[in-house]
Amino acid sequence: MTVADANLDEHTDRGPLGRDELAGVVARDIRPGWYVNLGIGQPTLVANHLAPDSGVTLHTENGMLGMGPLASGDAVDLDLLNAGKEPVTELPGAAYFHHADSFAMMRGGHLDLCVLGAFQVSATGDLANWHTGDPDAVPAVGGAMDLAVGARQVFVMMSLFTKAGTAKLVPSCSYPLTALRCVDRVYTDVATFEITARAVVVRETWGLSYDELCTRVEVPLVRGYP
Amino acid sequence: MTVADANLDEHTDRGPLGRDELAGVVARDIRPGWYVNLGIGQPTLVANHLAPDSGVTLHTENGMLGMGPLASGDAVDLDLLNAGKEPVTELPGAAYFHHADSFAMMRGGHLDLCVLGAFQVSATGDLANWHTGDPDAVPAVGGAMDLAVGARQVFVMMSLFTKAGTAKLVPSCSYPLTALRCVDRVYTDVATFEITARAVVVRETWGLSYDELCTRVEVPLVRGYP
Amino acid sequence: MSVVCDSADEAVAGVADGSTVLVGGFGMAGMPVHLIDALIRQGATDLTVVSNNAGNADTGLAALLAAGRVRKILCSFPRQADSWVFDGLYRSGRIELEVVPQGNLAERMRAAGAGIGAFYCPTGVGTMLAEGKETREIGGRTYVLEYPIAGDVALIGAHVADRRGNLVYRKTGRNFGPVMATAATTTIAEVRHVVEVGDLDPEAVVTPGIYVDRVVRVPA
Amino acid sequence: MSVVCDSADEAVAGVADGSTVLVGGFGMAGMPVHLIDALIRQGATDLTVVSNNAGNADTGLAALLAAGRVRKILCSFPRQADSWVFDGLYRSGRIELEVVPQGNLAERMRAAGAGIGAFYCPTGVGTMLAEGKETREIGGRTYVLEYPIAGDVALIGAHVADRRGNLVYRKTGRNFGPVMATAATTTIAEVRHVVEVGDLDPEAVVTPGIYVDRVVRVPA
Repeated sequence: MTVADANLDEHTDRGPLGRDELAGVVARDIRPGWYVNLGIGQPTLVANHLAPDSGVTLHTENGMLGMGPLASGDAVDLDLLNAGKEPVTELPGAAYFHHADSFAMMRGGHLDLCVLGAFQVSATGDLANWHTGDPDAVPAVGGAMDLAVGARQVFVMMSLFTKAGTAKLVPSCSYPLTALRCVDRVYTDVATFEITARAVVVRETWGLSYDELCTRVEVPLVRGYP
Repeated sequence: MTVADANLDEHTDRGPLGRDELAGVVARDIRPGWYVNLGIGQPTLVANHLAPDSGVTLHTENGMLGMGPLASGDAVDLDLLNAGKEPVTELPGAAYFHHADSFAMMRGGHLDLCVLGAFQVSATGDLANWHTGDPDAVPAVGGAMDLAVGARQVFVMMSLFTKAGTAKLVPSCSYPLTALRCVDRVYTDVATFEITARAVVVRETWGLSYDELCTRVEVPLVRGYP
Repeated sequence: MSVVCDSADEAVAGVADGSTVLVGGFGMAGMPVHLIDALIRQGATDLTVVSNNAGNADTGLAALLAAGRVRKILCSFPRQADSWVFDGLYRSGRIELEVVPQGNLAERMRAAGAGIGAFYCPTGVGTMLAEGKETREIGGRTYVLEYPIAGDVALIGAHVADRRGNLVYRKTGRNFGPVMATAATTTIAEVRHVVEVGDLDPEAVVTPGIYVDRVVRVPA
Repeated sequence: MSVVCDSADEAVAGVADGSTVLVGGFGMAGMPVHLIDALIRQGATDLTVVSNNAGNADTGLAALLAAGRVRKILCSFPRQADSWVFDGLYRSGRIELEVVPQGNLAERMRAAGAGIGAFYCPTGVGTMLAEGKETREIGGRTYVLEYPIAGDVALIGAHVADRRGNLVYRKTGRNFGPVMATAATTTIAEVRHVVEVGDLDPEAVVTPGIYVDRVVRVPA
């Protein structure tokens, strides 16, 4: 059963979104003409849901606008990699630039959107996605801090709950931060959230109702747009 | 008569250098392989004295390395100008870049030499070459401060005396400064000077002797290299 | 998603009074003369202009100044043999001038485009252009703290654009264009040729289309 | 004035113990593998390496680390599936690590090359990577003060060089090369093709020869 009030869609007649379905939900919110960086891992799946005529241009921080799909077979060119170091392709209208120019583009607020994975997102949009806080872990940040700070909008994609069942949308991050107050929206397998200056707004749920969601998340939520 | 002691050439058997002769004296001290910026005005004459096979590459701050001689006739291209906005030519091996990159090149200490005109140079190498201090003058600095601060070596070309007969090599500049302690050598119509951390050394004179020079300049001088 | 406009007038539509306008060009190379003329017709006033010079003779930037549209100009070299329009306004106190060393002009716009909050620069230390500015010793050298210069609008000239706004320049016409394109909210380029998406070599694109909002073809 | 060397060994001759070495490449794209191998043979030790990663598998940078030549590494992402050489050295305390956000790594080297003394950067504010660093509010936003990273030597990979050292890269092989070339006292490039002076399009040169001291051709 899908209950849609003015501003909230509750899809309780089905289970949580699969990873690919979630990528499709994110893609639905990317507008024609946007310049977008898709982070390593789950966010790269979003590209599969952007139509060739979507007018969306993909940025990869290692120096390219106009990145195409992953390369295979004869199309593999080891001079043409994405940020995850996988061989990719080049679309018409592409441009190459060096690392300082690429990060100037990000830091300067020219990308309309970046989509990132996360360990935790706080109620005020703080992001933790680079370090588990494990003192034995080798720290490695890559371009995560630059992307989170620089893009005009930051969308996070993640499963809402850890394997232990704890929500990753938290009052305050316990993991080391990537950036403060940077996340605009959180797309998860069971709900999407908009983080505004005043509240965390639930836009859509899958596999559970808004009321169930509220019981499982410690962050105060708002039902649809106020 | 030319009197040459160990380190000082006194050419008293002739008059002061003409402008073109002076340019030749400067050119003589530019080494093969150097990247050089020649300032607007008198310094541009130096280019005429650099042999095509000199291995010297000219920089123009409006975004080019490998600048050739002034253009004339059919070679005039209004997209190809020097810093004085005159049409110039392009030599094999040239490269174009934008203004921020061009001044990064200068400021970052990559040019071996710039040659600039001057109103005054102080005994410690302070340079005044952009403003007469006249309160009615419209101030205009261009790239002079950037060049003076950025090049590895700064050579100044000027007549040593004003029309009123006052030396422009001074204990301390009275005109507004372009940069502090930046000048390495001063090439004038009557003498060349090396400004070292400890002294102003006279290297060569034309049309007067070292002793005469000392009487006409307020700066303490040293005879040749100590 | 074409950024190509039909006319220079369409390209400059909506420039607001009080805007900061970055104007490219060094000499006539890269000078967006058609866009400046269109801006005069468009009528925006009380402008702050950032450009290397302050106009020559009676056309282009000088005509914009003569029309009384410019409240303040930031430039490195206002005084030229034919800068009589600026000179007259300046001497009669009808225009405000901030002289900026040419490299600082470029680097301050680059900082705006690159999200840098401020930077320590060695240029101008100990001179009247650094008076009142904060300084700092770093590694035994003195630097001046310089802040970004951002534009509401950039008007630049380039050689070729594709329909998505990727730009290629020609020779020293490149000058301030690529930097200004990054530093303005809205970047408008006049170009001599417009080509299809895919016609430019991706290795040779100097200004990626992400920085370019509107393009208009003008007579070569 | 050719900068072309006959061999990678000749190209890396004279790198001193204790040097800071900037190593280009992102993945294998732009990675100067032949120069790194030559540096291992050359023998310089007690090095500080600046590179995006900390080596993969047992070759290239990982082999330099395994040979015990690197005292400290600055990079954005040391941990990779096959970074076992680095991991082992790090966990046993035999290498020092400074993790730098990727954009700061690039911008700090750019600052070194551009003569900027330091800059205020928004990246990393409020994170453990900014702990102990000076911060400043500018226009209502918080920035961290970041200092230049200069190299004694840069080892980079490019696609084509002319004999004067003008460089052209290929696709994402460009990455850190152009920035590192500006930031090092001595820049050494391995390239797949060497052409005569005048054979490169001056509009498409990415790294002008002024930044390049030595070039060696390596098998494509």
